[in-house]
Parts: sequence; C-alpha cells; structure tokens
Amino acid sequence: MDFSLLSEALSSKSYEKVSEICDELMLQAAAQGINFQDEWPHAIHLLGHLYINDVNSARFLWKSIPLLIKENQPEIVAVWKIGQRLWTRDYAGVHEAVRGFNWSSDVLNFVVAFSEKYTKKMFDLLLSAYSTISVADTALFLGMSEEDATNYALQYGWTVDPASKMLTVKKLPVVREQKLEPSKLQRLTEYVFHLEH
Amino acid sequence: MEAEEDGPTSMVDAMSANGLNSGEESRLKPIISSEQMDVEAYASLYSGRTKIMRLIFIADRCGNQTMQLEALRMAYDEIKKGENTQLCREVVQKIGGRLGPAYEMDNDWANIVDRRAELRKEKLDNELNGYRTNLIKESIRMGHNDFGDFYYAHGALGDAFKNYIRTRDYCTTAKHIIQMCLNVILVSIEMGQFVHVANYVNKADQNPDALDPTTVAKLKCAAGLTHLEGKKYKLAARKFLETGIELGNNYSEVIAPQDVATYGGLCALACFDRTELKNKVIDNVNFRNFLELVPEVRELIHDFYSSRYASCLEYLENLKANLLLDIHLYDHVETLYSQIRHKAIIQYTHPFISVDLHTMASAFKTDVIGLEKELEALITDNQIQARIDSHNKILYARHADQRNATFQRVLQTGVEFDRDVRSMLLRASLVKHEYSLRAARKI
Amino acid sequence: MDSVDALIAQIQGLSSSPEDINALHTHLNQSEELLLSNVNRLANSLEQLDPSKHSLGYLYLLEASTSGPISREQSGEIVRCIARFIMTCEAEQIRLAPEKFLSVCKRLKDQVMLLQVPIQGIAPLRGAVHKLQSSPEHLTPLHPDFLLLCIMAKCYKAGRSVLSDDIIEVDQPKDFFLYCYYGGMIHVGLKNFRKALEYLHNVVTAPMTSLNAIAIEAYKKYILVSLIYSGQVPAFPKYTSSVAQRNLKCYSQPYIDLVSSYATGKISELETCFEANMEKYKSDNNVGLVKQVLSSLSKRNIQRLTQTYLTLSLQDIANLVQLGNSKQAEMHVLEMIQDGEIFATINQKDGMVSFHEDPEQYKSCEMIERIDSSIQRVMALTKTLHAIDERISCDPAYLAKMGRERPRFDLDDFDSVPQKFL
Amino acid sequence: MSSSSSSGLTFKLHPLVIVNISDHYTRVKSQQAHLNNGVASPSSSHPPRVFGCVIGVQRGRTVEIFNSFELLYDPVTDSIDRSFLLKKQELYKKVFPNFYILGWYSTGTDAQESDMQIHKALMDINESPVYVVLNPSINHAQKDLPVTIYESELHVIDGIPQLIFVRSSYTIETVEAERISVDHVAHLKPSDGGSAATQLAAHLTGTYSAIKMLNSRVRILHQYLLSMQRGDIPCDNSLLRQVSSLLRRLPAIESVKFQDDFLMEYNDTLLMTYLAMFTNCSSTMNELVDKFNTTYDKHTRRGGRTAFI
Repeated sequence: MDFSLLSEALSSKSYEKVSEICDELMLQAAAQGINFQDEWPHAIHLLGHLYINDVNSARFLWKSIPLLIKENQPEIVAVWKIGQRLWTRDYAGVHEAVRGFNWSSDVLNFVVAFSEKYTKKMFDLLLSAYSTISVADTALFLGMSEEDATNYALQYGWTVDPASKMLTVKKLPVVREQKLEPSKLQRLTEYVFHLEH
Repeated sequence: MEAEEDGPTSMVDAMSANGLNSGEESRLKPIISSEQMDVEAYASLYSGRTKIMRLIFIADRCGNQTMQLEALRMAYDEIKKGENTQLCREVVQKIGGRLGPAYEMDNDWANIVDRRAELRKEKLDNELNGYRTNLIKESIRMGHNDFGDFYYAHGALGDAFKNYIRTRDYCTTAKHIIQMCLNVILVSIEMGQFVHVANYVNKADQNPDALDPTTVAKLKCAAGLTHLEGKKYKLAARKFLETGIELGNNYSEVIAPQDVATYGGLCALACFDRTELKNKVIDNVNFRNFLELVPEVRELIHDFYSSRYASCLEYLENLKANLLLDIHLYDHVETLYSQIRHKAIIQYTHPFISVDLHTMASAFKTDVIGLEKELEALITDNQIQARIDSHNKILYARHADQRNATFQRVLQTGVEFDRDVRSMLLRASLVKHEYSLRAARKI
Repeated sequence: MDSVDALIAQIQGLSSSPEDINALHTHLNQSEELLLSNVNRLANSLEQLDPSKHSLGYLYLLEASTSGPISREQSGEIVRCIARFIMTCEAEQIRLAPEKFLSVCKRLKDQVMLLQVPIQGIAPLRGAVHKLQSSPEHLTPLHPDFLLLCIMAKCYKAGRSVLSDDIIEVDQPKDFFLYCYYGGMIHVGLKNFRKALEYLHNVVTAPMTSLNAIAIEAYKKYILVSLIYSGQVPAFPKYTSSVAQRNLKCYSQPYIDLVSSYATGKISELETCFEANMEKYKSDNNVGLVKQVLSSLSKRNIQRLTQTYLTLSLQDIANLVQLGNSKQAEMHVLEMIQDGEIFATINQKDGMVSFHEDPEQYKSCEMIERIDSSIQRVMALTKTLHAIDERISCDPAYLAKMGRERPRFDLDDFDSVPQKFL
Repeated sequence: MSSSSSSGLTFKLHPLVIVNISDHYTRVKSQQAHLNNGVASPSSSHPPRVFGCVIGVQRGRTVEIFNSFELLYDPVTDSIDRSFLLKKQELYKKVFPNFYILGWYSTGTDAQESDMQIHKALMDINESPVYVVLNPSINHAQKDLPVTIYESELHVIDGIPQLIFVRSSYTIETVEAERISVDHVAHLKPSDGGSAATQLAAHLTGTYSAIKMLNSRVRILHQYLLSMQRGDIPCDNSLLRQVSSLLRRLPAIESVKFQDDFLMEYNDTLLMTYLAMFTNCSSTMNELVDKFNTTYDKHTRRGGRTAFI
C-alpha cells in the first residue's frame, strides 16, 4: 500500500484532505485484494472524518472495522469515543474524550489540531447562539477551566458580570468581502442573449 | 296581541337611538337581557307549530325546572287549541304531572279530536276522488291542499309534504305555484329538510311577477335559514340582510323579525369585513328596522364596528344563554362566537406595529396567557401577521419582506422544477421502454 | 498448433486497429464453443494477454474461464483477476461485447458478496460503470450492483460518485427501480434527505402495471423520509400509476398511522404509535429512520414556534414542545442553531430565547454563484429537452401517429415543425 | 420616349405588387446563382429579368393595381408563354372575380425597345395595358421608389405613327391588412432570429459605444492633466475647476453603498433571468410531453389522455 499521499497530507498539516485520501486508498487496496485491515491506520482515518465534521462517515467506518482490531487497538476506540460524543452532541464530553487518552505520537498532532479546531468552532457557536451565557457553561463548551474560559472570552470583547457569573456575548459584525468579477456581467449578457434567441 | 308585545321594546330602542349620546349611554347602561329569558314574551312572537316546537325545545334544553314547566305549560295550552293529539301526549309525558290535574292527558278531548279528524279525512278523501273523476284541475289542487293542511295540523309532516307536492301538477297560475312553494317550504323547515327549502325557494323566485313584498321577505328568510343550517354564514347573512321590513309578523309560523336581526347580525359580524359591515349592515336602512327590535344586537354591532370589543363581547356573552335556546341558531352559536372573537382580535391588532398584550387582554376580558394562546393559533393559521414577544408581552406586527419571499419562492420553485423535469424524463424513458417491449411482442 | 493457442495468437495480432478488432469480434463469437470446451486451460492462456491491449479477447477468455462453478480457494484469485481486468481494460473494446462484460462484472459482484468483502468490489465496479455507459445519463445494469456493494460495505460516500450523474435514459425497469431504491438508501445514510426523497419518489411514481416489492419498500421509506424532511407526506402526484395509487397504502398501514399521529404535533401520540408498530418497523429494518422521525417532530415544533414568537422562555418551549426541562429545551435550540435550522439567540440570564428572521439578504456573491449555477443547470436541461424533442420529432412512431391524427395535410402543420433545425 | 402621359388616368399602386415583383426577382436571381453553383457563366453576371401580369380594377379614370402574378418568358423567341398566361388569368378570375388584367411588369433600369413587342401582344387582353418596371439595382442616393409605370401612346414620329411608352405618375395606396403584413415582412431580416434580439443588440451596442466614448474622453482629460502636471501645458485654474466638478459626477464605484446596491440589483436581475429561463424550459418541456403522449399514448386513450407527466 502506498501511504505517501497520506503521510504527505499529515506532515503538511492538510488534515482536511485526510478522509478523502484514506477513503480512496482503502477502495483501491481492497480492489487489489490486499488484506488491508490489519495495517490500516483506522485511528487516522476516523479522525480524518471527524476533522471535517463528517461524524456520519466516521460512524459507518467504525461499524465496518473488524471486532478483533478494535480490541487490539485501544486508540481506535478512543478516537471513536470522540466521535460518539460528537454524534450525541455531548459538547463538553468531546473535550473529555480528547484529554482522556494518551495518544501515540502519530496521532497526537492530528488530535491536537482537531481539538483546536473544535474549540474554535464551539466558540463560534456560542457567539452565534447566545446573548448571555454562564461562565460555567462556557468553560464546559470550550473545554477549559472557568478562569481560562473567561479570559478567552474577554479577549473577544465579551463582558463578565462577576456577581451572577454571566458572560455577555459581544457579537461581531460579519464582514464579508464582496467582489464581483467583471466576467459575471459578461455571463449575464450571455444569459439574456440566450433567452432572446 | 303580538303588536302590543312589540310596542315597549321598540319604544326603548327609539329613545336610545334618538338620544344624542346614544352610543355612550348604552355602553354605560346595564345590559338587560342577561336576566333569564322571558319565555312568554318569546313564545308570543310565534304562531302555529313552530311556537309549540320552540317551547318544547326550550323545555328540553334550559336545564331549569321553573322555566321548563313554564314552557311546557304554554306548549300544552297551545296544543289544545289545535288538533295534534300525538304531540299532546308527548308534552303531557314531559310534564309528568308536575303541573297538576289541569295538565294531564285530556282523553276526552283527544278522542273527540281524533274522531273528528277521522271524519274529516273521509270527507276530504271522497271529495278528492270526486274531483279526480271529474278532472277538474283546480278542485284537485284544492283537494290536495286541504289534505296537506289537514295532515300538517295533525303533525303528519311527511304526508303533508307529499300532498303539497302533489298540488304542483295542478297549479294553473303563478299564484298557485307560490302558494305551493310556501307550503312545501313551511313543512320542510319543520322537518329540517333544508334541501327542499332551497329548491322551492328557487322555484318561487322563478315567478317574480306573482311575488308581493311580503312573500319576497318570507323567501329570503327561508333561504337565509337554509344557508345558516348549511353553515354558509356569509350567504345567510346576505339573505337576512336583504329581508324586507314587510315581513313584519306575517311569517310568525316560521320566524320572527327579531330572529332576522339576530341571525343576520351575528352572521354578518362573523363573516363580513369592515367595509361590508358598514355598507350592508350599519348603513342598511331596511335592516336597521329589524335591529331596532333587538337593541342588544344593534349595540354589539356598533360596538364591534367602533372597536369597543370589551362591550361587544359582553353583549354577546349575555345573549349567549338565550341564543342557545333558539331552535335554529343553537348549533351555530359557538362557531359564530369564536369567528366573531377571532375577527375582533384580528381587527384589534391590525392597525398596530406593536400591541401591549396586557392592554389587549383586558380589552378582550381574558388574561395574558389565554390571549397568547389565541394569538398563537391565529398566527399559526396565518390570520395575523405578527409575532409575540413573550418576554415583554408585546405583539409585534410582521411585515413580510416581499423581495426575500420572492427569492425564497423562486429558488424553491427552481429546485422543484429541476427535480420534476428530470423525473419526468425518467418516466418517459420507462414508458418508451415498455412501449417498445410491447411493440416487439406484437410482431 | 493448438486451436486455443491459435486463438491467442489471433487476439494478439488483431487488437490494434478498429477494423481488426471488429474482425476479431466476429471470430471470437464463432469460437465460443472452443473456449467452453477448454475452460481449464484458459487461466494460463490469459497470462499471455495484456488486458489493456487485448481487452476484447481477454474479456471472452475471462468470461469463459469463470463460467463454471468456482471453488472457494479459486475465488480470491478470480476476484483479483477480474478486478485487475476491469481497471485496465479498454472501454472501446469491451463495449463491443457488453453482455460478456456484464456477465463478468456480475460474477465479480457475486463473488465478493459470497466472500463477504463487498468493499473489494467497489472500486472495480465504479470503473466498470464508467467504462460501460455511453454517456453519464445512461443507466447500466451495473449501477444497482455498485450501489448495493456500497451499502453492504457501508461506503456510502463512494456511492455518491455515481449518484451525482443525472440519469435520464433507462434500459431495464428493474435496474431503474433498484437503482433508485439503493440511491435513496445511500442518501438516507448520508443524511441527504432531499436527494433521498427524490430517488424514492421516482420509484413510487414510476409507471408500473403491477405492484412490485421494491416499490412497496420504497414507499415506506418515502413516507419516513418525507416526515423527516418536510413534516408531511404529499399526496400522490397525478402521474403516479393507478396500481401504486390504489395499493401502496394498504401495504404500509403502520407508516400511514405514523403520518397521522405526526400531524397532531404531539410527541406522546407519536411515541405511542411507534411502540404499537415497533415489530413491523423492526422487520422492515426501518427502526433507525422511525427514530429520526420521532426526533424531527420536536424540531419541527420548535420551528413552528419561531413563526409565532419573537421571544419565548426556555421553560415555555419545554412545555409547548413536550421536552423534559428547560435545559433540554436549550440543548435542542442550540442544536438547531448549529445546524442552521433556526435563527435564534439564547439568553441564559433571563432563560429566554429570541427568534430572528433568516438573515439572508439575497445580495451577496455567494447568492450570485448559487443562482448562476442554477441557471446553468436549467440551460443544460433545456438543451437536453431540445435534443430529445428533436429526436422524437423525427421518430417514425410519432410521425405515424401524427399522420393518423391529421389525415389531411393542412398548412398549419408547418408551424409545428421545430424552427431550430439549423 | 419617356415624356409624361397625357391620358389623364390616375394610378394607384398597392405595395403588395412591389413586394411581389421584388420577391419574384430575388427568387429567380438566387436560384440562378444556385444553379450555376459558383461556375462563372455569362448569364450569372447580368441580372435576370422577370415578367408578370398586374391585376386590379379600373373605375372611371382611376386605375388601381392590387396584385400581380408571374409569367413564363421564353428568352429565345422573346415572348411570353401565352397559354400559361390564359390559364393563370382563368385561375385568378375565380379567386378575384372583380380584378382584370391591367398590364404587365418586368425588371430593368428603363423600358426597353423590345418591351413594346410584349406590350403589343397583351393588347388583345387589355386594349391599353400598363407596364410596371422595377429597377432592382440598389441606389442609396435615390429616395423615391424604384418603380415606374408606363402607358403606351400613339405618337407620330418622323411621319410614322408609332406606339411609345410614356411615364405616368402614381400614388401608393394600401388597406389596413395589407399595411400590417407588408410592414411585418419589411422588418424581417434573414440574418437574425427576430426583431427582439436585434433590439437588444442595438441597445447593448449603444450602451457599449457610450461607455467607450466616456472612457476615451476621461482618458483625454487624464492626459491633459498629466501634461499640465509636468508643466507642458500652462495651468488653467478655471479648466481645472471644471474638470473637478465633472469628476465628482462620475459614479463613485468604490463606495460600500454602491457595492451593496449593485449586488442587490445584480441578484434581482439574475433572479429574473432564472425565472425566465425555467419558464422557457417548461414551455419546451410541454411541447415535448405533448409529442411524447401522442407517440406513446397507452391503449388508445380510455377515459381521456393518460398523461404520464
């Protein structure tokens, strides 16, 4: 099996490509009749799905991994634990699952990257879904201590009410760069012409 | 006698109607009809069979012993004036001796009446046979008509109906046709067969030359009742509103002019929009005459129109008990009331950008929680375009963004269109396949 | 020289130019008996051929050599061999003998199913589909097999590569039914309910003269997916075959019950219905979907609230939607915000939720891209329609009918001639 | 030869006749070119002549030419096919019983000497025929219609009485239906699909040239200012003020507000286009479905059409 593409993606930290690469590689390996299951990097593959938030595919992959392999490789089970928490929307549990295993060196970087991305995502979610939220909940969502979480939020201009231990969310105005290519106008002209004929 | 009964009521009306501040005054003055129904006054509005039936209806439903016995007593007295012994027995049974010996079954009377009826029937039979052999059209018609009257008086409505229908073939003038129609309509209403009512109203309307204003008014009432029964309240409202004042007390065997006011007024409130209400009810000089007879209805319509909903609803609440005892309206009271209430709520919210629910709740004699529920239902039903701020208890009007809505619709339609075209092509492919298979088999 | 060797030599000699290959094709058809009588020797002879160059000859030999019963020991090798052939063969050549190719592919599918390694067949069959189909709009008999393998191997994503093509040409109704049914299942697995609905809808409304099991199963799933996706099940469109309209509902009573209890909007009623028909759902393998229907009801109820309320306390939401407590309501709302199903902000301090309108303003470059691509699609669709229209305008069957319907030639006929023949 | 007529007749010519002659000529010409198929034959170098009859009514001193039909011409004998003419005349008599043959038409720059032969040959049908000549060569300088009507008059020239062609004046007369259809035909151009597309193209071209013009003017200003900055041209304050006020009127495309409005407008337009596209598409589909139902309609339609869409 040729894992060069995969290792390249991992080393260049292009984690979002991992799941696709693994999927295709798996099909090719299978087609050649190679008994790939034993040496397959299931943990990485699962993480790859989780990284792009495709819990669904991770779940299917998990279901197709032979029992024996699951038993022999606790790391796979640990990765799936993260997936499970994501699946059940146990927001705080994800952080626990990330912390709850002593990851091997191959996987560690990937897990850290995932965790960072997840924390960021959670913060964005809080930003969009809450106007006020308790410090305790914030800490749970972000997987930090209450103090860290408060400081993290303060960085983004949130305010804290020490009495009620409530954070007031500061919404950021969403500014999106809108740039219209002149070629679009060209295309519009073509459409109108298409209709006239 | 009936005219006397009417007198005082209309005088009270006239006073309040002519008063300068009539609206204000009437709003302040307590509403009279909350007291128990005056059965006697009510009964005096009607005559014939409907009077008896209405009294029995009240007795069955009022749930009040004094009133029940009062109604039954009057019904008994009324029956004794007529010849319907069967009905008499039923009423006596309902009375059950509670009114003393004077209201037991009078068997002597019954026997005499029945015997007399037997003889009369025989006589009519012979007469009719005679006419038949002589083929005198007019006499045959009269014969059947007499039979109809006879059966009607004895409570055999089915036979009465048949005989009135039979006169149809012997009608020679438009007047006869009208008479036949009115008879059939009368019996059909008593039987609750409103399909026939509608048919014969139409038939009568086809002879406009023979219609005098009173008959026109009668026909309108009959049509109105039919629509009411069929829950077509808007159409019912129109018919009652068109009923001419010539009706007077001429149709007391079916309906009283007071009923026209009540039925028409309530149906109109439930179904008309503001302009229609103004043009067809409030500014309707003819209908105003009817409304004068039932000042409560008049007042509540005016209250509704001038957005004094609390007062309007109060009137309605007070009327409710009596309306539930009305043989025609009872089944529709709840529906009409809830429609009127919805209309009121919708109209109340309409001009505002935001409405304080507390204020609104007091205007509608309810609490905020209940009002929220009502509003929720109306919003879900898309009758009110607004959203509730449950936190601050304020209702905010929602102004749909047409542009956004258009975008949404177009994009949605586009996706559906794309899908439909492709699935059409697929089906086409399958049909074609099947077709060529069949063609191949044929060869 | 032995006749098999001679054939091999011929294959080697006649595999370059199209004329040669046509000649070879005829020759191969005549040699079928020879091949069948030498089945055992063929495996060795195959080694002398290059599947990418001598595709047609290789195909005939391979087909013949695998036609007999296959033992368990052999089957691993045979699967590998077929897989290698499919991946490397020349599309032009194998399309000359589609039945042979199909038979080889079917054998591959049967073997991987037998060996319980469906994943092994996915990549080869994907290649086979692309090589066999004349255009991406064409449905081959391999489509359903490929999708089945994807489902069996739980590689739902792999199925997407084939499903993304818009099929409009069908040869075999059975292929079509299976293709749409499996396609629907794959999209259900990927939680792409809109697409799933489209596929299942195609099965349910397909023209049919007698009811088939696929349609019944598809209808059950159609009901469930409809509830999840839109909260209601639309009536049969009028083009649905009368067979389906009359009978499908009788076969799916537990599901119809579900629809009516869903319509009440009450979780408890829906749950009662679920409990009552549990066994049926289980035997239909639909429990997972039914559970998703259940959880969609709360969401739908919350969505309905957003139409009515600007603000609402979490406790009220919990009461109105029949959720345990306000925390659960909060989690539900949060989930829906995350999935973009509602627009709202939670205020934990007051325990209130404010609902907002969709912030989409329809004035962004993203929207332009979206409409742009939709326009392109419609244009492509119009083009396809025009092409089919022209084909049917020249179809003898159509012209014959036209002639019969209008025996006399009148001048108006000129108007119905398509003007874009230029 | 071309002195004006003294008969005092009034001629009214309908445009249909002109269109007919023009059509006849164009058709024959293109057929001829097609027949020769690129081979340079002498006949293709000079334009063909076409012949036909003009028909209409004469009321008193007013001659109204309504219509025309074509005639066969034999170039060898320089005469027209008599039997064909009579047959045509009979046919037209059936369709237009009120019309009579008033004369004939041909093409060319002027009436020719040889034309008198044909003219005389027609005199047994109409004792004083008219001759309509259409000049097919396009002369842009000329504003009048390239149509001339001749009458024949007997003149004594050099002592011998001779028939000669004399010009008659005419007016164009038309009726409503004819006007509309001729107008329609006149606006058709073979090069494009319909008038709408042409209008669009014209509109776009107009906008394009306006923008191009604006662009070049602004560029000139720019160059002028540059030169002024370099000191090549003396500084002119009043001119600079004008330039400045002009520039302020140019749209400020870079502003946020503009971007916003522009995107909004663009989206709206795109949406309209989209709507139009699938309306268009659905009409195509309807057509197809109709045809398909005709072709594959099941079992000869019991209970109406079994539509499959």
